[in-house]
Amino acid sequence: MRARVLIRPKAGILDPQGEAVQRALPALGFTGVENVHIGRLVELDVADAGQLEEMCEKLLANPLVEDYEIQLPGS
Amino acid sequence: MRARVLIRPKAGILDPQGEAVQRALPALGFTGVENVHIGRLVELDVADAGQLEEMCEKLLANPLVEDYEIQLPGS
Amino acid sequence: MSERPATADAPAGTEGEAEPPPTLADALTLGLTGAEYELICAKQGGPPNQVELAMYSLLWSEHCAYKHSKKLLRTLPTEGPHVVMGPGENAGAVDVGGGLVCAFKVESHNHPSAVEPFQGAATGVGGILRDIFAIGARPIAVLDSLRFGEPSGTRSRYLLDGAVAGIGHYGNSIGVPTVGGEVYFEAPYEQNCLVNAMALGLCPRERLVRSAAAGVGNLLVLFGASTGRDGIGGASVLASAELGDDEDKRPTVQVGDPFEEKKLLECSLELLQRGLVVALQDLGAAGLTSSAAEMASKGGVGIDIDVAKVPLREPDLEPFEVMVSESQERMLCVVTPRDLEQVLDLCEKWEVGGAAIGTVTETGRLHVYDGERLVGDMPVSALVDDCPLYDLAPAKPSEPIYPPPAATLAMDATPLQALLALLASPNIASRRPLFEQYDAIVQSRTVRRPEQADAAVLALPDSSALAVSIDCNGRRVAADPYRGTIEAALECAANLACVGAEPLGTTNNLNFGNPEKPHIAWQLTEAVRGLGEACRALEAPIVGGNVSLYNEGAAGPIYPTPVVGMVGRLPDAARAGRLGFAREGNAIALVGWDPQRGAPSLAASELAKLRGEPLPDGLPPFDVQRVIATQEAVRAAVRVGELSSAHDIAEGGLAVALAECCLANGLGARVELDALTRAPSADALGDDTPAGADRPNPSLPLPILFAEYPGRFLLSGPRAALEALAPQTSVEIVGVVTGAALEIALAGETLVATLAELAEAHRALAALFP
Amino acid sequence: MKFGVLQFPGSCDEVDALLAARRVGEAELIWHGERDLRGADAIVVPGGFSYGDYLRAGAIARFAPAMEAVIEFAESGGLVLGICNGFQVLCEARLLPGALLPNANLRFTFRQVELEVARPDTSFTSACARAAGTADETPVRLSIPAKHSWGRYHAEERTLDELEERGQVLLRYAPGQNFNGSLRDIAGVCNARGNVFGLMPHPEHAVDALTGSTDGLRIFESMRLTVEGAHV
Ligand SMILES: Nc1ncnc2c1ncn2[C@@H]1O[C@H](COP(=O)(O)OP(=O)(O)O)[C@@H](O)[C@H]1O
Ligand SMILES: [Mg+2]
Repeated sequence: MRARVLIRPKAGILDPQGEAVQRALPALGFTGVENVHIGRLVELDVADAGQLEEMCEKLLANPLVEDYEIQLPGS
Repeated sequence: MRARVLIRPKAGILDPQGEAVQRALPALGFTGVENVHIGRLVELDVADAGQLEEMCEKLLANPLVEDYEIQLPGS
Repeated sequence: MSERPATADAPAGTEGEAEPPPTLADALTLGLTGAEYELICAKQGGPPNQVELAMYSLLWSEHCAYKHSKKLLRTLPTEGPHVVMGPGENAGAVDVGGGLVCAFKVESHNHPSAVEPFQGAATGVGGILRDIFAIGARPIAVLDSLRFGEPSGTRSRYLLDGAVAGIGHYGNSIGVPTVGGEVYFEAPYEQNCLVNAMALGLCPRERLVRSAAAGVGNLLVLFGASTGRDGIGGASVLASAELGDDEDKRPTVQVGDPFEEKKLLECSLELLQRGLVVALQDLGAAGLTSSAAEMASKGGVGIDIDVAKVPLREPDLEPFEVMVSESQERMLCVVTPRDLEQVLDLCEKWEVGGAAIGTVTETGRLHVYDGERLVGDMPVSALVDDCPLYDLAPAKPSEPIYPPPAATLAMDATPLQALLALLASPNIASRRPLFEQYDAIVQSRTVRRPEQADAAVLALPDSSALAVSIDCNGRRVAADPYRGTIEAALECAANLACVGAEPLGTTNNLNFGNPEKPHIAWQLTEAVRGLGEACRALEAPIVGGNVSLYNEGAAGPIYPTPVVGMVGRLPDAARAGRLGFAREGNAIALVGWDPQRGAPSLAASELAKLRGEPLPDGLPPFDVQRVIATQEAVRAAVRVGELSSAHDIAEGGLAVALAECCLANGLGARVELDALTRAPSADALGDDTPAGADRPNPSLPLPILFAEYPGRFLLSGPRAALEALAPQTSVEIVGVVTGAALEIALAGETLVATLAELAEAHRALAALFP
Repeated sequence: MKFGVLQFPGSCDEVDALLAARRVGEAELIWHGERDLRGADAIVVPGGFSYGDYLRAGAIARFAPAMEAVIEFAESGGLVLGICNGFQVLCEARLLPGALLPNANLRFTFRQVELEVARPDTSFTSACARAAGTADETPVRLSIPAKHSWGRYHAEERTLDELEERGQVLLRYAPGQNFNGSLRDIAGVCNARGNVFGLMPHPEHAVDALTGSTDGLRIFESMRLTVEGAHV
């Protein structure tokens, strides 16, 4: 089953990448954009979706500084 | 409106990150995982969602090596 | 084992389910000429099939066959007492003493970088590093040579940013320091940026390995990354045609994986160290096709390859795609059947894929199988040696090729304004924002980092050191391809002299426009003539290099850019020279200034560029032997160890060199230059603004401050140590290291610039990397 | 005394660390796949790009078999030094508090930086102390190169307060030197017990006047003093 994990910087942690994108947009003519945040997207085929949570805790995300959200097909 | 952009390596393009993660998982006791790909997640508030496509082409993604998918609330 | 395959033998199209056979039209699309196609048919005894045509089209491309440059390259000096391996192998090598050789080479990745600068530059570094360890040397340093359009353009900034990040990404991650380089910004590179990378490696002399396949019955092992569709029809084809605006033709971008290459590097070196490989070859442009054909050709043998045995990243690659894929981080080696198991075990230890994909045969032919099916059959000699070489038809252009640069400095600017504008000019401003993105110190060998000295210095185990420099001022080559190229080589040697090193060998990358055009052919011919003469005079033979042609687009050709990389040696690493003034009260000497030379010329200088002056037709002549004698004197003085600093005078001339010496350690200087006007030809001194131009009459003779020509140095140290150079070269004590400003007195006026002002101007490039 | 220097696929500065350690004692490389630390008295987890730094710097390396041994070694009080990527690995392994995030300038940056020794009285910094009786009260400074793209030290405010209260911040970037955006200018921290230390700058690249400065040697020297003191 194809699973997707969205990993984002925890609220309150400086996200310089997001800020850089936000700063760059107006110069390219894009206005009204705010609150840009950049994270990681992990997509994978898993036999046992029950393992995903542990996978995130252990490897895919760093729970100290990142939140994660697991998306499964049909969820 | 809060929009989300999923950016992933284009099919056929080498994804060294995905490969490294895939190779690491079995040693941690996670089996049956395949086809791991790692991309980026961009989340942002936009006034005009019509601009997103162009934003992706111009700044958020590198269309030469990445595909992107725009997700809007309720879509 | 090899009956001729139906597809190759029979007239095109006779095999039932096969895809329609290629035609002359396909050959033309792939960049071959009609005559070349005819010749291929003759060599093959009939029209080539798809696999064969794909392979011929790559090996017979400009990039692989050097169709328009090979004859010229043969005129270069390639032999000398230090040369251990000359052109023809993956990299050249010179003896550096202590039983060690230094392997080095420069290579271009211009077109891939124009398409995708980050990956293009990254894979350029990956490629040149593989060339170094392909001959058995451990890579110890990288240098980069970059050219972009003016940084005021957003595209140029995007390319710069991406290329620098890509070079850093690859070099930093693989643990090879990037110790030096150069970057110029000029309008003619707007459409065709240049990304050249040079690498150096070290290895015990007896462990150098060649790429000639040998031993009939031996096995071909492909190891490293798996094979995907990367760069199919990539570098080779791309590099052989002008890059148009057609975005759809963009090939799949090759993505570099420095982590994979790090493992590949360690694996290759351990294979060699254990004596497990007969021959080794990297996969670069034209992938397996080029590597296998080159190995067979050099060994005078044949090779059978089974593409079905090649580990694939994607399942559905066709045989021809496997043969031409440019997937990165792969190597090919020849091993005896007895050693195969050990070789594959070692691959496993280093976590790199490895597979036996072929055998060495006595046939002299390259056979490509897809399992049982023979899908390609070609004589190795036809693939590698029989591509026609073309004579150039050089003709000096009657009209200027390049429009004058856009003026950014008024003709009536004061000397102080000119000095500050020059220091802030993208070609002169501090490169710190670039080189701070490179790890310059990993491997603990770096004795001189960027901006500490004119050349990078790398310690050797026996307390001596290597020095390396890369250089080419394309604008001066454009003004005079012959003298401009000599200047580039002399500039490298001058940089080496400033750290106390003498040249051992040279590498070069000839970046030019379309050689089929007579004026480009003329640039190329003149440049190679100059390069050969300079390297002969310097006794620094050419041990390798690369050629990148067709760098032109609708807006015209690039400036001719024969990038020269030079490696030298100094006996005592601890005495390596530094460029900056270091001690309050030291005397400052101008060395190598030639009072007999007549008026120094601003022609083709950076100041002339800022003032928007057209390129001159030719550079003033100079005496190469005199320049070399001065370099020898400087080198000897640096080696004695009494000097505080040595810096050669290059872009921006004397005043800019003085400012750079001051800025290095934040020490000012008081300088008096009237002695330079007392020369016999002093009356000829003056502004050489073209007649008719507005002549503003600056009170200080600008040429003395800002003219550029080879052979001058600024040294600082105890007065006696400086004067001791006098018998070998001209020495003019011009000032003293003191204070917190640069003061230059000349012709009754004094230019005063505080260090803060100078530093502010010099930081100009920082704005490009917010 | 003997240092063990871990080697991962993708380590880059392991040989530099080895050579630096050999200036004060014996040293040996330990392959990531091994569990045996070969009787080392102290462990160095070196810099580089273990596993290409893919995913997050240090995230994959922390699971290497050798790291399991290092975790046990640390728990039994052994000295562990993590440099740059090694610091990241130790944080990922939770041997050290906090995390390292991408530099605020979003670029790999190589720069000689000035550090202030906040605690010259620890197992890793004792050789940095001024000679006894010196009147100078200002922090001792070290000039050491830094080079990384993931060097921004981050921990929760509460954790940072605790670290400071307990004296676990051993090194800070001197004023104006903090290019990566580390919170509270933290360049190096140790664990509560004081036997595990991580820092972003590279002391192993400051051990020879020929290639720059020798200030980094004092970190290795401090570790030697600690180990040999313990052996006495
Ligand atoms: N400008 C040049 N001067 C001297 N030798 C050159 C030059 N250009 C190419 N060569 C030599 O020709 C050989 C083939 O070069 P190249 O195709 O770039 O090799 P590779 O595929 O190993 O990168 C090499 O030995 C190279 O050193
Ligand atoms: Mg090669």
